[in-house]
Amino acid sequence: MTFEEIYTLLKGRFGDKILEKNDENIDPYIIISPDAIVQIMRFLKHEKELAFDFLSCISGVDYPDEGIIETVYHIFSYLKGHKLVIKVRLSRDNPIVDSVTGVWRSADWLEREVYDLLGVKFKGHPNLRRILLPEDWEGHPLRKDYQEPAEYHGIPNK
Amino acid sequence: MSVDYLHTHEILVNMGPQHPSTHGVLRLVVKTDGEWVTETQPYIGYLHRCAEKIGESVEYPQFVPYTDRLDYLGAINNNLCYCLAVERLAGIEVPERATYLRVIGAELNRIASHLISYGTFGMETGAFTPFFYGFRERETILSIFEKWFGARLTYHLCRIGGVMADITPEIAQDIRDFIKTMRAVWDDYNTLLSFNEIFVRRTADVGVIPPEMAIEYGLTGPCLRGSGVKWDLRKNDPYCFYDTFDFDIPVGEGLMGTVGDSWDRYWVRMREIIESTKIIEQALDRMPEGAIRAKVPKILKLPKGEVYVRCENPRGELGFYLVSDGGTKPYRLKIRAPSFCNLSITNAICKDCLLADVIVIVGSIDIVLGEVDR
Amino acid sequence: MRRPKNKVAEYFVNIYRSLATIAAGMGVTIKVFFQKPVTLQYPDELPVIEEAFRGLHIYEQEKCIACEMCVKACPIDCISLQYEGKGKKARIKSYRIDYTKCLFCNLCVEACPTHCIKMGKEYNLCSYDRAGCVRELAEDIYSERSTVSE
Amino acid sequence: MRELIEYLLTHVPLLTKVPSIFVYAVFILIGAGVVLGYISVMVIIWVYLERKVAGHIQARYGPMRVGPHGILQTIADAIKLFMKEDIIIPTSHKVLFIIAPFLVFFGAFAPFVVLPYSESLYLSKMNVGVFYLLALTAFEVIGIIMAGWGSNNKWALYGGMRHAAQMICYELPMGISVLTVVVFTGSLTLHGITNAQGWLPWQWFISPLKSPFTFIAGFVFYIAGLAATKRVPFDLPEAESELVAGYHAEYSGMRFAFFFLAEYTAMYLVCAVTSLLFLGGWNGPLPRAQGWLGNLLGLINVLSKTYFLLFVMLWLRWTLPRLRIDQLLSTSLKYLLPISLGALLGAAIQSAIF
Repeated sequence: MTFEEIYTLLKGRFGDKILEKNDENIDPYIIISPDAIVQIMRFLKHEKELAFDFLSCISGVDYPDEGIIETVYHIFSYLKGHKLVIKVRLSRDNPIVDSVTGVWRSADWLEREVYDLLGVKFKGHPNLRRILLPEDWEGHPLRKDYQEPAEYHGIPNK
Repeated sequence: MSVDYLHTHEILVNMGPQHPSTHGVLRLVVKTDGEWVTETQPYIGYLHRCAEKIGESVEYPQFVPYTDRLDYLGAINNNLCYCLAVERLAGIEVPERATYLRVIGAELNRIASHLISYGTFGMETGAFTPFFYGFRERETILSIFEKWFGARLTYHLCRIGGVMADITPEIAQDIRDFIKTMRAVWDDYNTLLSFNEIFVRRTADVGVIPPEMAIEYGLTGPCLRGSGVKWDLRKNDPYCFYDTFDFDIPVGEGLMGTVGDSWDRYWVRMREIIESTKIIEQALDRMPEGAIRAKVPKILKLPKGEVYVRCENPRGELGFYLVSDGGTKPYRLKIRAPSFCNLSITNAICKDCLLADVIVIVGSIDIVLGEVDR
Repeated sequence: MRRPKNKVAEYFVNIYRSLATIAAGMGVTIKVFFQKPVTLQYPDELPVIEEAFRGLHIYEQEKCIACEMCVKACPIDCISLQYEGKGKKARIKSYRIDYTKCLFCNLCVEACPTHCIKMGKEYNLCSYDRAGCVRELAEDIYSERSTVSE
Repeated sequence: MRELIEYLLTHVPLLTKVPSIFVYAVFILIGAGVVLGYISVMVIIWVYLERKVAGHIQARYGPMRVGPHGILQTIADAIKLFMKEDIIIPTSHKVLFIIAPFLVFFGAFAPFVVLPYSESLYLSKMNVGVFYLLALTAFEVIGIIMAGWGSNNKWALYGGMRHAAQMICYELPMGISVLTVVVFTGSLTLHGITNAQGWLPWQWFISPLKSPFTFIAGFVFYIAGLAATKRVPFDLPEAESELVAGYHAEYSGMRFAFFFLAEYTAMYLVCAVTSLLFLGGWNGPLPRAQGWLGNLLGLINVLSKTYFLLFVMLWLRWTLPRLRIDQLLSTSLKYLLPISLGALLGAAIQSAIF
């Protein structure tokens, strides 16, 4: 299915939960409302015509000027061979979004990574701990305003 | 007779970060009941350098050498994927010869990477000699690389808009000779390890990943194909003229046990070596004359936008998600590392097996910690 | 390679297969045993370094115009250049490369408009401390010390 | 040895004046010293050979630095090991930790008493020679369990327990395959068994012409011997890729050297015993002679066979992967044990009929 068809299908099904689309970008994307994410993702995965069975990547992007953090889901379908980019916009001060680990198991580590590096909290994640950084690390390095700590357990940073 | 009064304790064993067969600094906390493993929990991050943050602070061409350091065994594939992402966003047209050179480099590098995987997997099952045989052939590849563009591990072959150096007829001949020896030696490899009864017993039916589970956990590359899913980005989402080459996609068939066991994953890698040699031969034959680098401005500014490009790395699907704000540096660079996603399956399959199986399973997933931790 | 269904047959097939595959494997190893080893006896036999090799840098001071292109191109800021003046008349005071950082990526070479820096064949990069890895490539021919020695 | 001492006691006038017990004690010590020296030299050669064979099998040279073609490498390594600091980790069980290497070495060293090198070159002609030999090789396992437990290290504990399981399993086929030979010879002395074999290869017990059952038993004995000496494919107790170094993970310096020495001594023992029991010992196609020349030829025969078996051991080691613990046990209990029992039965029938 083309992007336009997928968008119409989603718009027809979820209505105002689908906030925006951008098809000028090289990879066109759809922005959805964070509160319906699990519903929409489940629909995307289980609907026969869509069959997005492969969650490739979850990325977080920090936009401090607009005060938002975007969580970007790149999903693909092995059966149909099509792809889709879903975005969720969260407030920067308190980014909370529902976890999609119930939909794709591969979301487990990917969400942990986003939590670790950007501080997005995934509600309903079974094991939301830091994954790449040590447990007692402070701050989330991929935020644009992150300041490197001067030292970590007595190890100087310079 | 009841044996309720016999109490046994589960032992919690720290396998790694320093352990001979965890491929670097992976730490597995293994809960065992005697030899039986009841739970395995991987802990990663010992090699974390925050490559994504580095990506935000250097210019587009300057990040290419950093991609070498992700999956250091398949560095050209990483270069290639990043360059494709930048070129796609910038709309740069790569000369045809450069694309063929990239393919040759990437496929040679894939062979080198699979040779290491062959050697280390042999080592994990206790056979030392395959390791040296694998390195012997890899050394030839490295010599070719050294002759071609001068580096042996961190290649930095692909530049934005092309490749660093052209091959001479002499190097092309070297590559052809290597392919010939590789095919001959490949049979020896299999006699020595692949079909050895002990090796088959150690790996067949161990760490079985059914295809549904493999897809669910987002496995890619040989791990996915080992489970019998015929999916290779080189054919299914082609880049660099891969769709015009004639090669097979090996998938796990359960030749020795169940579909998706460790032996199948291993065997997919071994067969990919042969498929890669086919691609290289065709690329050498079809390569046109011409420029090897497109005209790229010295200070490269990318238009505002974002792109997600994925390539078939030796370990699976490598993805670069590039967000540009119109400047000379990436606004955000996310790396989707195949080893990272493949490793996430360990605590699902490394349980109710023997201690020795944990090592075989982790070995059959074939991770590179440089990429897992980034 | 299917396993036989019959348990008794399987037993003997297992024995046969073990012995046969072990013998075949031993055939491979003994073949290599009588071949010439492929390794080099390193300090006695040196490897052949190809022309394209990207080793330690070679810097030709006379060509350098102190344009700082290499410094800008370096992804890790390992080049530090001190000079007075500009262009052909530039007086290079020091051209320092920090090899604890250098990626050997060749970007500085490609950036150089006058081809004054290139990657050489030298690969030995050992020193007794970190400071030894910072190599000074330029010779400050105008400094007082050198005038005195002349 | 005993004959030599008795001869000296009666013929050398000086010795007749001292109590004979002292003479015995002195000669036993001399004998032990000779064996120890012999073992040390052998182990040094063997370690060198192992590294050379491994090197060439793996398309490299092996040690090349110390001495021409690296022949002094093992000596340098031995000196290094003995010069190293003796580390006894504080959390270990001190007593077990300290005595374990010596026990292991004892188990490998004591059987040398009964090993003959030719018709008249031996230390003791014990009438239960083979039995004594099997009993003492099993002694090693106690030391290894002590090392595994005493190290207070989980990997070491795994190694120790694995070795215990392995030893128990492989003692059985080993003993039974020895019995297969004993059925034919009717003697438990190594002399008796060796002399029951002729001078030519088809008169040895390994030859299917002599008896197909001892032919099978020979292989079973050798495979079980591989397991008893912890060689690939049965090197589970030290399994480098799994248990880091297994039971000797915490040992260093001299104590580690003792484990090392014991391992190679045990290898020698297995090869030598196999050559005596199945390959005709000092009998060989070399011309026969009496006196010291006979002894020399016998020694050459025994050593050449032992070295051949050793080479096969090394060759196997650098070819094969390692078994898993359950496969190790089933190899012994499901394959070797029934096969060796069948061979014993067949041998009994054969010796009763013919």
